[in-house]
Amino acid sequence: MSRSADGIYNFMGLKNYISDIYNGVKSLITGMKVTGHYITHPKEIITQQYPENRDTLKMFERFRGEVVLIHDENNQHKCTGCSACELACPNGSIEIISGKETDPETGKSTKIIDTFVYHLSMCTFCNLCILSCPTDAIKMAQDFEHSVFDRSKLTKVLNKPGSKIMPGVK
Amino acid sequence: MTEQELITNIETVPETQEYFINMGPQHPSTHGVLRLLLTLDGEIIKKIEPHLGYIHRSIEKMCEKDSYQQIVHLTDRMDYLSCHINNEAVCLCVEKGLQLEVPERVKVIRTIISELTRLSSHQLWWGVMGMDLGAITTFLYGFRDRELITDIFEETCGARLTMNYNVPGGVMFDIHPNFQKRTKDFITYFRKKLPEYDELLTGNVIFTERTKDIGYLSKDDAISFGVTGPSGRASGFACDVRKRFPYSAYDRVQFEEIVYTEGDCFARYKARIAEMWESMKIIEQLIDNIPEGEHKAKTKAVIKLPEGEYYQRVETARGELGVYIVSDNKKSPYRVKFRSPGFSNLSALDTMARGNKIADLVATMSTLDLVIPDIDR
Amino acid sequence: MDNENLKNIINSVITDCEFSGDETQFLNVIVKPEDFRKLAEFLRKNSETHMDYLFCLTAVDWITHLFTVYHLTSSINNITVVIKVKITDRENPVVDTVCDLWKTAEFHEREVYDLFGIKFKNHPDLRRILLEDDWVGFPLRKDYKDEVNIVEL
Amino acid sequence: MNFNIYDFTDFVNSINVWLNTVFPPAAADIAGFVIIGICFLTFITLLGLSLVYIERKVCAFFQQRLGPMRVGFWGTAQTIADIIKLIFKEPLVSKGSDKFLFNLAAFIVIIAPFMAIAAVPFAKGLHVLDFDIGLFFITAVSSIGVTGILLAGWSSNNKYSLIGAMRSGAQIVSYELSVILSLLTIIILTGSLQLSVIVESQRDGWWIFKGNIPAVIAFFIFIIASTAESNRGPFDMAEAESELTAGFHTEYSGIKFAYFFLAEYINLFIIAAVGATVFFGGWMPLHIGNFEFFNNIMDFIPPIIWFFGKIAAIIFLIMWFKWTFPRLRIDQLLTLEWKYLLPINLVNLLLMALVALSGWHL
Repeated sequence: MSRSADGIYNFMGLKNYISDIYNGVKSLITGMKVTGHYITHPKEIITQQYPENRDTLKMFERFRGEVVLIHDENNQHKCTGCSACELACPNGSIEIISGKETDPETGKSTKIIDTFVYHLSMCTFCNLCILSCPTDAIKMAQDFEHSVFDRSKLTKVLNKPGSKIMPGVK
Repeated sequence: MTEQELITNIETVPETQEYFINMGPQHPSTHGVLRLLLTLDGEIIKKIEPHLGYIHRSIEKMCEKDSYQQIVHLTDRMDYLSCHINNEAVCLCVEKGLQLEVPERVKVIRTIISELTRLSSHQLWWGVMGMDLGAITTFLYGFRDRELITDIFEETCGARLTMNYNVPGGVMFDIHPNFQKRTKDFITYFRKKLPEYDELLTGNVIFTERTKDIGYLSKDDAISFGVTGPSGRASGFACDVRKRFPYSAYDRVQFEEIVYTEGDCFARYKARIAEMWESMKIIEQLIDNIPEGEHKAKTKAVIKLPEGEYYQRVETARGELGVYIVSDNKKSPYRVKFRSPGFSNLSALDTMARGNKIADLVATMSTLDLVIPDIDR
Repeated sequence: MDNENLKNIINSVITDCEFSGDETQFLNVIVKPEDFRKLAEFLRKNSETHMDYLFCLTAVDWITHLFTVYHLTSSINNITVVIKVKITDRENPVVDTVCDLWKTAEFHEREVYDLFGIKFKNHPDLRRILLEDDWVGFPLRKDYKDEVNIVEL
Repeated sequence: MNFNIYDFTDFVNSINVWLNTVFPPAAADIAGFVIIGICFLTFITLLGLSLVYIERKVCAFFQQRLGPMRVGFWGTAQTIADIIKLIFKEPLVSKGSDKFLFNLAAFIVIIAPFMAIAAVPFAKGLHVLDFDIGLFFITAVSSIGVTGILLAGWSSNNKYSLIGAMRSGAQIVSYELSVILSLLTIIILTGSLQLSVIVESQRDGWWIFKGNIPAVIAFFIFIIASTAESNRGPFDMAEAESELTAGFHTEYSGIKFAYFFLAEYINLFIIAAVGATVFFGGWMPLHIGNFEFFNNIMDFIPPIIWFFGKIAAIIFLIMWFKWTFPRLRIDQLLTLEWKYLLPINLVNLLLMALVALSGWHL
């Protein structure tokens, strides 16, 4: 019931009042139907229980977790130490310390990597280093569990001890 | 007492005192580290003064040191909800400078992923909007559907949020073999779920009461403040860059520019919901017609833009993003400016929310869909 | 309206200006700080141009001089113009504000002031916006040095 | 045929008699108080813990989640772990706050529902207070809690808390009306405020079925108004975490926060208990008129199960509201009360009087 300006009660308002209530309640019930559907259908639950499902959890092959230097079974890698990845990295998370190695047969000295330092803490996983590598020596691995208690553990040396460059990679 | 006496009595009630309240930097509904200094009279907002810069990372300054390839991944971190679109903007701008024609395949892939990004952004916004208004369940439903899109991204682009899928000249990898199937599955799934969004919020009487005639922004103000995106279009400002200056593959798809004239929170809400339908339409038109070809045009390892100024505008989920590159023919740009949509949208907040209540400010802010890294850059 | 018409209109308002924009996408006009306000007001209020949408406001530091760059367009006609205000005084650069013409300029001018130190005359609330109030220097200027915070790679 | 095995009157009396034989009369009374106090403390703690767990699980299932799963089987020990955490947390008192009132508020908030629960009849003969104004007592005592909320908001020296407290005050003052009027609708039929009489009057059927349409309307108004009175969503204006961070208990931490948290759930229980008693016959099993065979089968189920089952149903309904709807704004909340619930309620009360006079009810 609304009162018009001249003080006469307007009973047409009552109709609106009741239809307001009706529509309001109807819309509320529509909403409750949706949530009601889900509570009665526990099969649609989407929760993944993460540490428990570790065995079955498989990341997509393109997922970027960390940079690794590919080593084959003979402990050989393809990195020539050209430091293209170091230049491509926007954050300076790759540092290549290169050394020289003299070929015993020809006597020519070639540039090889001494240590391939990778600061995981600075990496933004932009994939530019992988794209820039001319010999496809590095790739992105799918490991994502990087949390450690000591920050210094996030600075990694990617070339394994005693590893050598694959023969024939220039 | 006569009516006149009553009025004078009301007028002699002692004046209330205004007080200040700091909303943020840590506040559940500012969606990040935005600080609003509110001047309140009771619960009525008298003035809003935004204080920004809590996560200013000087991306523009960093760009002056980086190569063009490296700039792209920085833009992921601006508006992280439409990261692909930001990447695309930079790449398009660089390609414009290089006068490089990208393969047709790239254009279509970029458009599809842009629209998926927009969908995922709007899904998140819908969830958060509900949560801001107190319906926490919507938040989970929004994320449930968004998860499927992030899975598509993860499979094709390699990351879920900051994917850095674009490189100047094309995209980083070709699409994954599963991409088309997954996308189509998602569209069929989401076409069933989107009406649920309407049932839960759009029609709900509490929701409509909370949003109708709240946070009004007139068309003139929208243009003057540069409020773009769904927020601007809800005020009647036809500002869709995809229609006005088509880029990538938007010139070959049919879709409607959503324009409402009400300019209130509910119109902004409806505009975004309608935009989700349009996005799905765009994806459906393109997903089966991805042309064969290269996924990347040949570019030099070191990109040098010719001297000059380049401006590229794209439509992100929040509005118009402009990338302004000034080049002096070196390997890094001389000056980069990102005209971020959130920055301009935020400046209209004071006009929109003044005179409303605190609860309305929350509704207004969530319909503006602010992403704070986008504002602070 | 094409760029030629626009050029004529601008020329009718101010005479002392340079045009460029053959190779880039928009018509560029370089004006002096004194003339800028007049041109901006004209472009905003004239019914023929009706440039009501300022979609980008920024600045560029060219070491010898500073530019403030205004990207203007109209929501009715599809015309765009880029106004560059050339400021030669690096120590005390001043430009007239346009935040009464385009409200978005209020925030953008504060940003430019914050990062370039360009002062906007008659701006209602010219404070730093992104950086903290006691920051020293203007980071986006080319001569800005900060050994502590900027790590050169 | 009457099943008296579920009648607790004799049991309670025998304890009383035993106490009086062991102790002198005054000491027997005190011993009785202590026993009842310990019983209720245990009951309230268990109730709070289980309700928090239930709420978490229910909301999780509404949201397609699993909810707590880690601690214990299906996360059953989660709330216990939370309580242990809250006990060990530092009880911070912010600078500039009124320390006495700040600490007092938490206790007032927890005492109010504690008092109200005394009058709730759990089964035949199993209640502490059964006096002739039982219902009035519950409604009066449970609104003491708002004093605690107001004090908490005032003494915190935090503007968010103050706004929350003021909202809460306005809210409870208005919604108290609707709660009482909707209960009055049924009181017309029972003619008594004594809870045991109200329960007994439903021996041949619950009021929600017997009382015609006005009883159904009254029930829904009661549910809405009492949800609002207990500051639960969608009427949680006083907390409104997206507007006022946490409203009146923003500054509370540790065990004092746990009091607020616990009080909310006990209030929820009391609402459901009052609703169940007045509209659904309390512990009274489902009886249909003179249908003896059916009534006898129903009598086999113990009244405690009936009572808690009804409460669980009402609590589920309230949770369903909370996890579906957005929050109202404070002025809309008051509009809802004064423009919708109150007029409807008054008309409904008239209707009910008409029904009672004409004998249209069963």
